[in-house]
Amino acid sequence: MKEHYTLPQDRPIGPSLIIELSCRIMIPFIQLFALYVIAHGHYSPGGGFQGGVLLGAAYILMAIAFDQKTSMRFFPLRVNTALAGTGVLIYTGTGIACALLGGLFLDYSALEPLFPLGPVEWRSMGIFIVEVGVGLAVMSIMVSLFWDLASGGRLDRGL
Amino acid sequence: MENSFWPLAAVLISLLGAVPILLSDRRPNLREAWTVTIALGKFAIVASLLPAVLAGGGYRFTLAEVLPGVPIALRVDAMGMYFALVASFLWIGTSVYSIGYMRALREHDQTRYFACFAVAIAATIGVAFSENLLTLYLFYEMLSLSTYPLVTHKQDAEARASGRRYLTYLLGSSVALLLPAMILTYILAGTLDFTTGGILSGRIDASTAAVLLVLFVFGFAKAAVMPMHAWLPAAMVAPTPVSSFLHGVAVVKVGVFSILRIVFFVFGTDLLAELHLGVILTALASVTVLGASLVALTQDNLKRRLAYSTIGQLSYMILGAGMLTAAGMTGGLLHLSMHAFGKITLFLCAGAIYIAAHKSNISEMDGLGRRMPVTYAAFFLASLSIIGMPPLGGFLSKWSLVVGAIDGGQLLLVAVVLVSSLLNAAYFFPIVYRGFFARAAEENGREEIREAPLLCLVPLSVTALFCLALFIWPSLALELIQKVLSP
Amino acid sequence: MDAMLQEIVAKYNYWIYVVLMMIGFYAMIGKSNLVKKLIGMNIFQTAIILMFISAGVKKGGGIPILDKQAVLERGVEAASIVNPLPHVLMLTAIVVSVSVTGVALAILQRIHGLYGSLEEDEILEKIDR
Amino acid sequence: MSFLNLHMYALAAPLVGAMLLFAAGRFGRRLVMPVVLAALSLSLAASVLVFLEVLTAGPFSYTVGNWEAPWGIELVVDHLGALVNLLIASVALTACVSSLRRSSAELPERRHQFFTLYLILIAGMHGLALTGDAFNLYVLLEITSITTYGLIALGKGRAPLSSFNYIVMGSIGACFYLLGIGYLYILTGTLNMADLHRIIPLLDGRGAALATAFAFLMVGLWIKMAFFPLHVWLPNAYTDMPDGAAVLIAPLMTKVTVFLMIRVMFSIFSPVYEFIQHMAVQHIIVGVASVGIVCASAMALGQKDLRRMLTYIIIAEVGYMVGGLWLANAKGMTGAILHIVNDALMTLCLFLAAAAIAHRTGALGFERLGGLYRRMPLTMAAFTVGALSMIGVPPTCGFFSKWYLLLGGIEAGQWLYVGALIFSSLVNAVLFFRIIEIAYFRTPAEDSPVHEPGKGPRREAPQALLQPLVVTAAALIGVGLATGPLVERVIRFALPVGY
Repeated sequence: MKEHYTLPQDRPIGPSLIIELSCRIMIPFIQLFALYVIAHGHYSPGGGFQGGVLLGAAYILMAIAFDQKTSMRFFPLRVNTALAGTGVLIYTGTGIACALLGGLFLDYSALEPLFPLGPVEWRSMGIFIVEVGVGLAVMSIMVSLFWDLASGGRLDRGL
Repeated sequence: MENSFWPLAAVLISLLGAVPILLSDRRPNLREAWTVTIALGKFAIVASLLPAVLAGGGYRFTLAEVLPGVPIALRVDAMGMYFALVASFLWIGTSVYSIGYMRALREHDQTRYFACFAVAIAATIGVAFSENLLTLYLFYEMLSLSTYPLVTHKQDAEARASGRRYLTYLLGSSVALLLPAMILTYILAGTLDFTTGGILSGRIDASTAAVLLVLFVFGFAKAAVMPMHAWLPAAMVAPTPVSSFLHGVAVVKVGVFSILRIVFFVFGTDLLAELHLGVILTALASVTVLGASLVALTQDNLKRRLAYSTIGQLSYMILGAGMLTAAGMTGGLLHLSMHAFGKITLFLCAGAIYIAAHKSNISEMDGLGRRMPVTYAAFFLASLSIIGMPPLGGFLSKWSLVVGAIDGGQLLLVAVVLVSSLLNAAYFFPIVYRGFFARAAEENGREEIREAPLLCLVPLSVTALFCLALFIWPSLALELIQKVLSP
Repeated sequence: MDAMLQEIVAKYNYWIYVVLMMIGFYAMIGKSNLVKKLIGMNIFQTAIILMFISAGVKKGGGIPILDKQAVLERGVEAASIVNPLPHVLMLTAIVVSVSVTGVALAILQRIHGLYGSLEEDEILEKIDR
Repeated sequence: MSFLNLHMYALAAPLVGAMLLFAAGRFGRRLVMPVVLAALSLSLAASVLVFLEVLTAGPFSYTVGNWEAPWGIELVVDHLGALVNLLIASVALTACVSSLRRSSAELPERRHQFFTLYLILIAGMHGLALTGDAFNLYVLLEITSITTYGLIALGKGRAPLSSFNYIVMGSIGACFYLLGIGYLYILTGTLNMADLHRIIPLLDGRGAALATAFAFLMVGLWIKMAFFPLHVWLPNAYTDMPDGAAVLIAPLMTKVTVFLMIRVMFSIFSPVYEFIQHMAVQHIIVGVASVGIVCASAMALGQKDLRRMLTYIIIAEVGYMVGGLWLANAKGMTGAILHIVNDALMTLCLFLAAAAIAHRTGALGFERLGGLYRRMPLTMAAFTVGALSMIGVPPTCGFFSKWYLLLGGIEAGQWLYVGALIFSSLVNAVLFFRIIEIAYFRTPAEDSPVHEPGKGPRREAPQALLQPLVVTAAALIGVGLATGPLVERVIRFALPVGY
């Protein structure tokens, strides 16, 4: 009943040309689509969460298709951490900025004094800013979750 | 009633006084100067409040309004004044004696000792000046806790066991019995203020009142009514000044004082008389009086014998209150001070004997009286007072008790008082007799025994003389008691 | 009996969630393998998410995206769109459950590193020793 | 700065601080202390102002983003919320001073990560105190729980396993809560508490569904607050976590969850629903609470480790509060709410003392505690004050909440509960005096770091551990003396309408 099998340490499968090539082609499109999802989040389905997960998926795909080191070369850990923090900071920062400018927390129409867009437009714009923050945070967290779990916390070779 | 800061000052002076005592840890002379200064200051403050009380007024001070209708508040009235005067006066003597005692025996941790002592006396005065039951409870607990380090001062296995028993009885009874009793009172009366004539009259039926009264009497385990008495003999492992002051005067008297407060100011004597509840008090007290005296006869350790004697004497006061006659209650209250002066003298003598001869068992004290005549003379005087012989203070209170019992037609109680006085004589006289007349089995080494240091000898002589003086001039005590009973 | 059957058939989706929930609950309580517990937890959460989603469904309801022009002309036809609120809520709930799963997996890794096993009884045995 | 958004600053300050620490990452190790202190001080200042505002102007509600309730997210700042908010802010600031010092000894490498979690946890709790939306409450509850899982897992030894067990139990609790919310949403079509409160009495003929929803909500929260017999996860989790986390989590988490129960009981449902329409339930719950108090106290007697013993006391105290609330009279509820404040402070005091002791002795087994009165007199003095408060000795605050609870118990005629309270006070006395006795009489263990003959007898904990402890001990007495105003001016308004 309780048999454990461990993953072979040296995997017999080498790099596969087909997989690597198709990933090379797919990843930019995934990222582009993710940006689209984020940017359209405030007036169509989509938004920071979905777009962030897609962005993260691009890097996760990279880590699976090549290896974790490669994905970490494109997206260093330090940047990852910083982006995650920055994402949430953008979110709360927007809220606080609204509050400091005399509105309610996250009442984007209060951002009017910053740039004359009109309160309605600012509401739409504010959601966009927040979505960007959310997207950044979600992407970084998803990627770092994958890295961490796939490498057993050592962040070296991955699956 | 005049609002004034002074009642609080009377409590705080020694509570805050503990701080400079702690700070002058490394300079014993300074520390003891503080102790004596605080003692004198405290007595001065308490005495300065006396004229207003005698004039029929008093002072009060509200610290904080903590529960609806129940503030933490202090009030100086006749009864509190009476007790506070006795306690703060005797503290001066005990302070001086403590210094002599601790130095003579080169005790460890003297700073802790003096600091805890200061806190304990603050709590005692707090109990005396409490305006309501909650404040009283607060200081009552503070007293239990601050005396724990004093009881366990020796820090050996015996002290530890005694300390455990001490806290189990005092803290356990106050949490398990006193607190529910207090809450019940609050629910019934809506207030906890001590009011002349009581706060419960008309709000309580006989059976509830009986339960409540029993809860209170046993809840105040400091009064050592049997069977809540076992902590007192155990507490005798403490250094003698602690036993003398705390377990002859402060702690135990706080218990009795609290019960008397309850009887006079929560139930009201009229209510008790109406519901015929005095008999509960007198029954419990009589059993304790006789039982404790009998046990005292069997004790060989001097301090333990004194402890059992204390248990018995405390119940006299409850007995007096339970008679519900003017003379009886006067006797009970009077006994509070008479016994205080007598018992503290006895304990101080026991300490002096221990310093001088390192003896604590009566059987080993043969012939010591000839080496330490002053100590033994004081002992003799004080024991006469406790027994109730004229011309000593104890006679007045016992006389009053007997008169009270006769007034109430309770001849059985007359018998109790008289029989127990005989028993008192039976356990005190052998000590004196052996001291003066018995020949020790081995005389060698006895020559070196001298009287205890002067710092010890003076206080005990003074208190012994006060036993005498109180017989001749009891007017102040009587006047205050008069004010308590008929304001 | 017939009425009960009807009741079951009419609300078949809820019954499925109940079954899913029980499966998840059993795995969380009854299994000794920690990963299985975690999987049970996910099944449990999924069941609840499904329940919420189906609470928002309407017969013939479309996706809740409104055309600005149409709304200005005819107002919102509430009957023609499903309730979007449960979806939004469940989006949040999914994020929560992903986070919990992430933390739990990370902790499982540490447990595996410490004890070399993910069977609860084996781990407890090792701790006692 | 307008007063309008004050409470949001209380919430946002720790959150921004957390993200700063996280983003600054490894180059910001020196940033940790200033950021944490600044964020929490700001949060405390805002909380104090909000509290005063509520006292003078009364409760107010607030919509995030100016979207009107019930569509938008509503925050409600009433007397109870403001009080709990203030409690969280002050406990957090006090605890963080100790945590900062202690964590640099325990987790020198992962300090900024530790404090990221720490600050998010605090922000989440602020959110819980303020939210007026049942679903937001779920999300915030999970935020606090997830960060707690993480903080517990940072501990030594068995901590990851304890944390995992907590995750499983905590998730069951959260799922139950979510399920209850789902029922309510299906029944009413809203998630705003005020709206729910308005609609629920109108739901005729849906009694069974409503009762199921209520039961799920309650059981979910009981699991989270470790209400007996759903408490099994707590002792391990709270014993194994790092000291730096324990001083924050132990005082606050269970208490905040009790507060949430009050929210569910009185802000979503109403006293009429719980106490009049379902009277039998009330008796059962008070009975269970009493049994819980007795059992937890008895189990505490069997422990040989200070922290572990304290965790069982926490479980008993949860029984106090749940029982007090379900007594269904004003006195009992007052006592329970007062006890939220008092118990948080008492637990804080005791855990701070435990952290200070652990800093010197290395462990908290009873055999390690010998001779502490001589070595660490101030620490032990503060510990004694905390212990007295737990036992319920006036004028420490523990006495006064116990007083109200007993009063309520007697008024409601729940004698079992009254007996349980008294029993637990006595057991607490035994528990703490056993420790005090050991610390007073025994000589220090030979191998403990305290035992260094050359270094002189006194070895207090470092100032950073000592000062919060002394402040908390003083606060125990201060809050005790301020009970009157606290009840009259705050808690009286926090009771549901009609009490």
